[in-house]
Amino acid sequence: MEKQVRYLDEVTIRFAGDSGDGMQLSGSQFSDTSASTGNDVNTFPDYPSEIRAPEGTLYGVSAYQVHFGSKLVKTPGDKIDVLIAMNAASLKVNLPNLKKNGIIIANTSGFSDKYLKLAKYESNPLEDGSLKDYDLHVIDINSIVEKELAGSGLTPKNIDRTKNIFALGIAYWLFNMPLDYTQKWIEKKFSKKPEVRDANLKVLKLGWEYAENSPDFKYRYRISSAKLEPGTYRNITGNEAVALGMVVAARKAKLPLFLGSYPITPATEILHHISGYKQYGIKHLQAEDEIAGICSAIGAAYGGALGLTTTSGPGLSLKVEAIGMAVMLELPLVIVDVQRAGPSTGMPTKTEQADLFIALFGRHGEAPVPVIAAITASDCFQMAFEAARIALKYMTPVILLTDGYLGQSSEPWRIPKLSELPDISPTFYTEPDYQPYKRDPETLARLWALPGTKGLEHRIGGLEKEDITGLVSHDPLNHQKMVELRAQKVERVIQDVPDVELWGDEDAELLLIGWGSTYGAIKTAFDKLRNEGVKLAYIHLKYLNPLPKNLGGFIHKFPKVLVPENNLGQLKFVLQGKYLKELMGLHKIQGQTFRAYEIEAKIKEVLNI
Amino acid sequence: MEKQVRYLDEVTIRFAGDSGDGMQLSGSQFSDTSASTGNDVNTFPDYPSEIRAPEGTLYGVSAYQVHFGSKLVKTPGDKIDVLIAMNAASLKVNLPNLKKNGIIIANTSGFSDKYLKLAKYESNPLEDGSLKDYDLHVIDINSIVEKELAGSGLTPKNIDRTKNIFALGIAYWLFNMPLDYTQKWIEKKFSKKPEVRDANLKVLKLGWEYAENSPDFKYRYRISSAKLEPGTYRNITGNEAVALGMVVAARKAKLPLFLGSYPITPATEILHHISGYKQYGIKHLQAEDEIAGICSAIGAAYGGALGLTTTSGPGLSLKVEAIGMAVMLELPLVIVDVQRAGPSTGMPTKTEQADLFIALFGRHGEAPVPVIAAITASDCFQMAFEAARIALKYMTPVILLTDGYLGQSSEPWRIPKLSELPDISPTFYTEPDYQPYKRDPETLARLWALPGTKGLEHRIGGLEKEDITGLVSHDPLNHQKMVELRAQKVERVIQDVPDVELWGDEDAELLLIGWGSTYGAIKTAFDKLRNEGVKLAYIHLKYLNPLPKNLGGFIHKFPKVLVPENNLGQLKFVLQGKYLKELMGLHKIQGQTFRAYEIEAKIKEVLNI
Amino acid sequence: METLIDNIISKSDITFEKYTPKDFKSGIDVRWCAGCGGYSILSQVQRILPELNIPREKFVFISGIGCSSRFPYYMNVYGFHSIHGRALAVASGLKIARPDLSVWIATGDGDCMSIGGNHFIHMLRRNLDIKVLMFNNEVYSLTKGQASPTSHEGQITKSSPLGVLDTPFNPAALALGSSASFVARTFDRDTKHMQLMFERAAKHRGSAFVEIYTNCVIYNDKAFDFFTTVDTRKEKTVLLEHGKPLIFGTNNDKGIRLDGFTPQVVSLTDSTWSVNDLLVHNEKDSTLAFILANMTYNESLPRPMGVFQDIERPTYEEKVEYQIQREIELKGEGDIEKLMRGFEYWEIS
Amino acid sequence: METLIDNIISKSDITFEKYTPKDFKSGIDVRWCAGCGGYSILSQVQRILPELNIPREKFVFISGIGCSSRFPYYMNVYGFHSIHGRALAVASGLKIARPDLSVWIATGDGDCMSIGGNHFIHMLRRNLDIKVLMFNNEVYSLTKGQASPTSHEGQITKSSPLGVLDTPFNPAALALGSSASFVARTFDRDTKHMQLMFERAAKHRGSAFVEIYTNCVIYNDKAFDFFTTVDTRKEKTVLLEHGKPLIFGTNNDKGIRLDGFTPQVVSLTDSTWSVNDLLVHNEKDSTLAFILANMTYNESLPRPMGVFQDIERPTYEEKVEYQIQREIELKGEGDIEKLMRGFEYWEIS
Ligand SMILES: Cc1ncc(C[n+]2csc(CCOP(=O)(O)OP(=O)(O)O)c2C)c(N)n1
Ligand SMILES: Cc1ncc(C[n+]2csc(CCOP(=O)(O)OP(=O)(O)O)c2C)c(N)n1
Ligand code: SF4
Ligand code: SF4
Ligand SMILES: [Mg+2]
Ligand SMILES: [Mg+2]
Repeated sequence: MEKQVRYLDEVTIRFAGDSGDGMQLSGSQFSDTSASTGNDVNTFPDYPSEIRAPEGTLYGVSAYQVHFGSKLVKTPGDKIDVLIAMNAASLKVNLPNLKKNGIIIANTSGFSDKYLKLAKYESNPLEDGSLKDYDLHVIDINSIVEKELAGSGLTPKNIDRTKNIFALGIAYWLFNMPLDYTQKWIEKKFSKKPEVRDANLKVLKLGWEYAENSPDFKYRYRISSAKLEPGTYRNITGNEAVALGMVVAARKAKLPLFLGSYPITPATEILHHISGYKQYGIKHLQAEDEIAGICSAIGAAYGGALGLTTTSGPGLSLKVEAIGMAVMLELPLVIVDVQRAGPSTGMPTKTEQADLFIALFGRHGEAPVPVIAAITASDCFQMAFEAARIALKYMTPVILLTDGYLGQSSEPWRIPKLSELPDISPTFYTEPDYQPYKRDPETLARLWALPGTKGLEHRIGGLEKEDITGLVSHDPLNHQKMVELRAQKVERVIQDVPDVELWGDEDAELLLIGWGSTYGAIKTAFDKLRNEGVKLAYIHLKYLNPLPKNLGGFIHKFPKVLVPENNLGQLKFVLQGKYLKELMGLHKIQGQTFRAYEIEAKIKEVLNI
Repeated sequence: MEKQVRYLDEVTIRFAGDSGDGMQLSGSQFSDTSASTGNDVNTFPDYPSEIRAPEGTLYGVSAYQVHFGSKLVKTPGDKIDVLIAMNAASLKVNLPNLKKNGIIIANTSGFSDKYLKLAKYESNPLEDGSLKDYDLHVIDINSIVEKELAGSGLTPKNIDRTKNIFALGIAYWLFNMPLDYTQKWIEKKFSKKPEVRDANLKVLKLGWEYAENSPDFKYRYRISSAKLEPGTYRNITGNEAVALGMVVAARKAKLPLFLGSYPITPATEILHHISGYKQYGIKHLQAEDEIAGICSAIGAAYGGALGLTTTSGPGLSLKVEAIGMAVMLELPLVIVDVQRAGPSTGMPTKTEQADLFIALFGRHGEAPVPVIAAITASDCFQMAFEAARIALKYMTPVILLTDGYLGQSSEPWRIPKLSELPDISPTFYTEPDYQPYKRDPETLARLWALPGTKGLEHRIGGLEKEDITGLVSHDPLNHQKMVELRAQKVERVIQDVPDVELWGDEDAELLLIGWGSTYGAIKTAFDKLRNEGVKLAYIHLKYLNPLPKNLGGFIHKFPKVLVPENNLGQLKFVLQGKYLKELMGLHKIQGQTFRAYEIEAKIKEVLNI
Repeated sequence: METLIDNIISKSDITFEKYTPKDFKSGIDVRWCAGCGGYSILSQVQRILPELNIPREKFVFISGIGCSSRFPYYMNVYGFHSIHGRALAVASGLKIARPDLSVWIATGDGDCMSIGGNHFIHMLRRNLDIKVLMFNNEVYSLTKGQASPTSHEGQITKSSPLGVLDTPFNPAALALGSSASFVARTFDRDTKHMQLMFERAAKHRGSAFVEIYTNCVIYNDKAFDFFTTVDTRKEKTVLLEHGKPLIFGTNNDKGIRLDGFTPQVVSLTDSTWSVNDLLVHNEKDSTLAFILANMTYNESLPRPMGVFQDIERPTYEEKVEYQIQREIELKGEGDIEKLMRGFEYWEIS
Repeated sequence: METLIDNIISKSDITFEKYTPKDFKSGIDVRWCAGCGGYSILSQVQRILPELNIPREKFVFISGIGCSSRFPYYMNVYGFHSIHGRALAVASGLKIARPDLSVWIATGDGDCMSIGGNHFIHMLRRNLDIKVLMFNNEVYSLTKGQASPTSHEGQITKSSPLGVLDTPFNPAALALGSSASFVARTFDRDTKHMQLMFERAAKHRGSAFVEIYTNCVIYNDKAFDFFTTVDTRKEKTVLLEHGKPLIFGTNNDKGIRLDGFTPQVVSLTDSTWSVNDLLVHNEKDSTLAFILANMTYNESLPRPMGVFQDIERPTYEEKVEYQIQREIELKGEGDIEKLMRGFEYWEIS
């Protein structure tokens, strides 16, 4: 049967089902395959905070969204083009976000009376005509795989578990994608369970063939490759990118890497990755709590390792005292905060940007530290590297802010060559005239000598230090001097902060300023409106302390400035305090990053268009 | 022998000696006596952070300064009129601050070769004429008391320990003060050691008589009573005032008081006081750490007690996570931070105001809390009471900032009658229609029901709450609503924030804005300059979040605004962020509060006079 | 010194209702995975509480963070889901302020002994009358499978893909080293034994620590099967019963004998040893409790289940009340206006 | 994977100098009170270190906050005066990163067991090769005299003006409950015994916990006089020596005998008991160590001094190194560029 091929620029597909339905797997396989065929891809997993929420319930729906295209895609997609719904609850939860005329692929056995009831449907939407505005494909996946795998030796439970692979096969067919990436993955993953491996390989193809042969599927879609910079690519999540960024930073610093960490959602994957890197000589301690996590990293840094501690909000709150100690000790340390929705335990699996205040101001006494933020999943690599570079160059703890969205979303990443990256190795002092608080005149970094160095025995600690000698001092003027020196040192980091780039129109009425993970949504809205002829200017910040030198000029240049943030206006307040101009805010605090259309709507409101 | 009497308005006397010399005792006795004769008094103890620093050393000097007068005195005094120097080191350290022609009373045995060497004197200043510009009285106190107490049964060590009482006797003579306050104190203190009691009583009189009979003392001084508001007075330190303020707040709230605390300088005295109040039914837990300190207070608050936790900077850093929990739980809680010089361990016995940022911004997520500050030792009583009142009325944790200077300085306090103070008792919900997150429409405080109330069993916790029901909710819009509600609730506290009073001249060029403990120095400088005809305006803040309604108007009204703080400009930054006007700062970070002359000098510089 | 809460604390109108387990169900959907050991623990707690003759409104369940710490949501009593590791600290303040309440903790091996370790050892030494139910699944479950302080050496978890390196805590030994007055152990599969342990804990006056081996079907499935299934249980566990010899085995044919301080398994059928040679359990003996606790990770010995130790010491909150009473007897009930006046005061008119 | 610190870690040019105690004095004025027990501890440490055949630059002393925690300033080695309670956490990271260093802790009863309690129990179970010298003066001194977790019930301090209510920790028992491999006790007055204990701790491979009863002349003076003065010592302490019976008394006329698990004092002169009946110390026996630790607050028994337990277990940092080596053997030394490429990558040109 001849199928018609349609060409598209970009598509958003969402795999949705029960927590146990393997949607995360289908989604990430689809995203990897799509990226490996040259699309730009942006993804986001979305799952309940319960480990296995009760089957079929509305709050137990787990989903994975993939946005891919031939142009650069910067968000996981606002609205869904294709929804794979493995059960009634997943349809109900996701339908409001499906585009009109969007494709639904529904698994009938997930729409039995039991599931309809759990999803609080009065009648079966697959049958009652309520989906007539969509391109609905109803498939009894369970029967198909059961029939195919009868006699395969698999338990019924294991057979049931292949449903997601079937759905994946259909999706590959729909978008004309090769199976081999997933085939390779199945072979590796189940190498020790040949019957499971074979069943999955079979079902994958079966899904593909089902679509190919079913008259119900009339169209196939083709998305041409995106114009990505030449290079070697892979898909990467923000959390893995942080892990790799630190590994590479340690290599380029010629230092061993040490991670001291305590598990916490959504930062734990960084620990997961790094704990597997023993082959690379990397050490870690899963500490008894966050305080021990950071203190052990400080101890390791004292010994000459690149010290790293990773956490999310509640853990950052616990590390506050030790960060202050690192400020006084002037030892290099990288603190990664994968922000989540707070306050307190809040919504642990949801994203937010509300830790900017604590990162900037959350220590007793005068204890400034450089704060930087990553803007996309792959940017997490660069910013982790950057955090390490600043920490080592200025002998200071550095806070890197990412968030639950960045940590878990993924996109293709051009893998840099090690040789492309700068040498960031520090100099250890070894001369006998060592003075622990003598400073490099340019960076104000203090001199660093390691235990084990003969003749340089010295003592440091959390009490105020005498200038140069580092002896304990309670001298009033010395204290003032040291407080100011520490502040100046952090201000000096400005030497390493690139000027911000202004995107868009110098003569626009409105300047947008974003920071961190909102980049995708703001940029998408910005590009769209400018394509439509709206004049706009846009700056996206990665350096939050110190702020870029040329930022103030831009803020004063534009009549209106809008600062969209996933918080109640923290950056806005800081910019006002510094640049003394009234700014506008857009504050979404819903555990989700912005949708591009939300930004667009606000811009239109502000500009009255 | 006839002595001449001179009349003075105010005097600053400083008792200085070794850590073991009992200077804190002499000073506080002198201050109590002086206050009880009707002077206004302001004092400050100043001692090394070592428990007993080595004898005779410069860093081992311990001192207690008393500023008293017939007018209101608001600081412990900029410059010293009378210096009691028990040894060479104490003379050396304090001489730079002695007024020209000031009185020195020096104990010769503290100027032996050994002590001179320890104090790094080349020659004996008592003999080499270098003190000719001062009114020097050299007394061999050791010989005198040894002679007098020979045969008293006291050990030589104990005899030596009466030196400070001898010096106190001289001081009483000098200022025409009665001995009976100290006599009573000695009798009580040493009631179980009659020989020590008698020796001290004897030596006290001996000092007095020595001065009376010595031709060396030609003048006596008389300071008339200050014009204090009628009432019952006592001397009080800021730390004791906080303790009493909380006891009284609990009484007026009709709640039991519970303190969960961990010792830390300079806040520990609050714990010391409260731990002795068992007779008043007050409970406390000296917890294993600061985290348990605050968590136990939250637990007690959950049970219906007035929960209190007290600490200083490093401890506040540790409490950050639990404060966020209290924000989410919306339980009343008072957190007292007696600020000290930071960052990290810093200078534990020295004062600073650099915890404003962490108090305002130091929690992950959006977790606003009301923040208030006391301005004098006795004001600590009122502000502790106020913290409790706000906490109970708005169901919120409240941070009260005092500092090492306020905590340890003392001044006369007009003791309020219990009946003068408002009833601040909360209402516990008991009706069966209880909903934990239903709110009072006026304050937005949630309804409070206590465990033990039949039929109102419910659950609260750190996860985001559903509006009204308090059930766990991950709903995006609910989260936004709750974040905003919590913020609005704290903003509503503005209903309870009195408008600031503008002191001075409406048409001044310069407005001074202070907060917390700098009141004494700023007010003294302000009064002095206005007396000299300089036009000035002045606002002193006690409410830091929310800020008083009418503050913005004043800030914009005056051409220049100067914000003196014992930090690098934290309040200044906050005011700029909120009121969008460039302010000037004066930043003293020396472990000491301002001297009035430092403020004066800065004002003159700003006004070019 | 009447306070607003006095009539809540000691109300005269308490009528001890006859409760059923259903009365202790909150009606909120239990959101644990199907097969989670938590369900069984929840049921047994709900079965035991009605028996305790305590008004329902006097119960408070406090927890930290973890799968196990969701427990309070499922109980129709006062519940407080605090932050990670701090349940015992919160509970300590509550119990001191409100000795009238029956305070229980639901916690996990990570919550209680990793981040919460300090509060754990300090509460035990203070002996506050608080019941600690520690769901030990030897893993961090809520965060999706990392090593916990009870994970065994070599255990593969997401945070130890190459195997755990730490020596695990022996929870009973740690509790004993912290001077705990009551230490017991049970497991999710044995409903009757759980009930017994919870009842014993409830009746003990003082801190009661109950370790419950709890299966996590997702991140550490079957970790305890080698001694908790119906098949393995008889051979691989031994029940501790006060005053009784330690006998175990499918046919009650084995026992534990002490060789010096070293427990050893002896056969009761080969006529070398008889029941009279066996170790007799004594809940009052701390040393014995420590020996039994140390059998824990010794694979050649059966795993002891039951009450290791149950001794009496005054509770902390009793001592607080006593100190207050003694002060009041000595000095009279405090007059706050006098306290405000302090050592010396004066009038200005 | 050469790093910049490799040649610092393992330098070939190490010449073991002959040190004297003076080489370990930093020259900074010691700022403890005259008569503080700290002085004697400091001297003994300075006496022992030269004997250990470790280059001076390899020593690191880490402390928290407290009078005791000022210790590192007085030592001419690498020193790190961290924050209150966190010395062991800092040390753990340092030791894992730098196993070549000899890492020592100076801490107090409050620093180590109150705020630092969690790090204490976790470091002991992990068995990092770190030496912990805990100055136990049963009070918080630096903050001017509050109760500590080793203060005894009823003790009057500034924060317990009416008497401490908490049951004190028994530090040795807590350490044993945390699976410590080396636990010892000594006191400030006995310089020789201190030296011996410090030497034993230094030579033990793994975590070594040494509790040192330390007099605080200001806030808890003479707290230990009842068993540490020359007059009381013989009657009121008993030395633990491996393989030797527990004999004590002015004339070595008393001993400790076990009645079941209960230690009792017996006279060796009234011919009921002889040396052969006495308990013989065995540092390898955890149960015995626990029994001896539990003699601590029993006033009818002498206070045991010496090594309670000294057993061998692999250290944590060794296991880390081993895991790295094993991985490298198995998979080859990691290629970072390969790691970056991950499971699947592709070229775009
Ligand atoms: C301060 C803080 N750190 C870390 C976390 C993340 N966290 C939540 S539960 C948990 C571990 C739970 O393990 P356990 O107590 O054994 O409970 P289980 O889920 O196994 O029942 C962790 C690390 C947190 N919520 N807060
Ligand atoms: C986070 C923090 N909490 C509290 C303190 C205050 N503090 C300093 S030392 C100390 C107790 C010291 O007791 P201990 O460890 O026994 O030492 P000692 O002075 O008795 O030798 C306390 C509570 C602090 N510095 N930091
Ligand atoms: S993940 Fe494990 S512990 Fe958590 S609910 Fe599921 S089975 Fe229970
Ligand atoms: S206060 Fe006590 S512990 Fe501190 S230095 Fe003085 S004697 Fe030593
Ligand atoms: Mg667990
Ligand atoms: Mg101590």
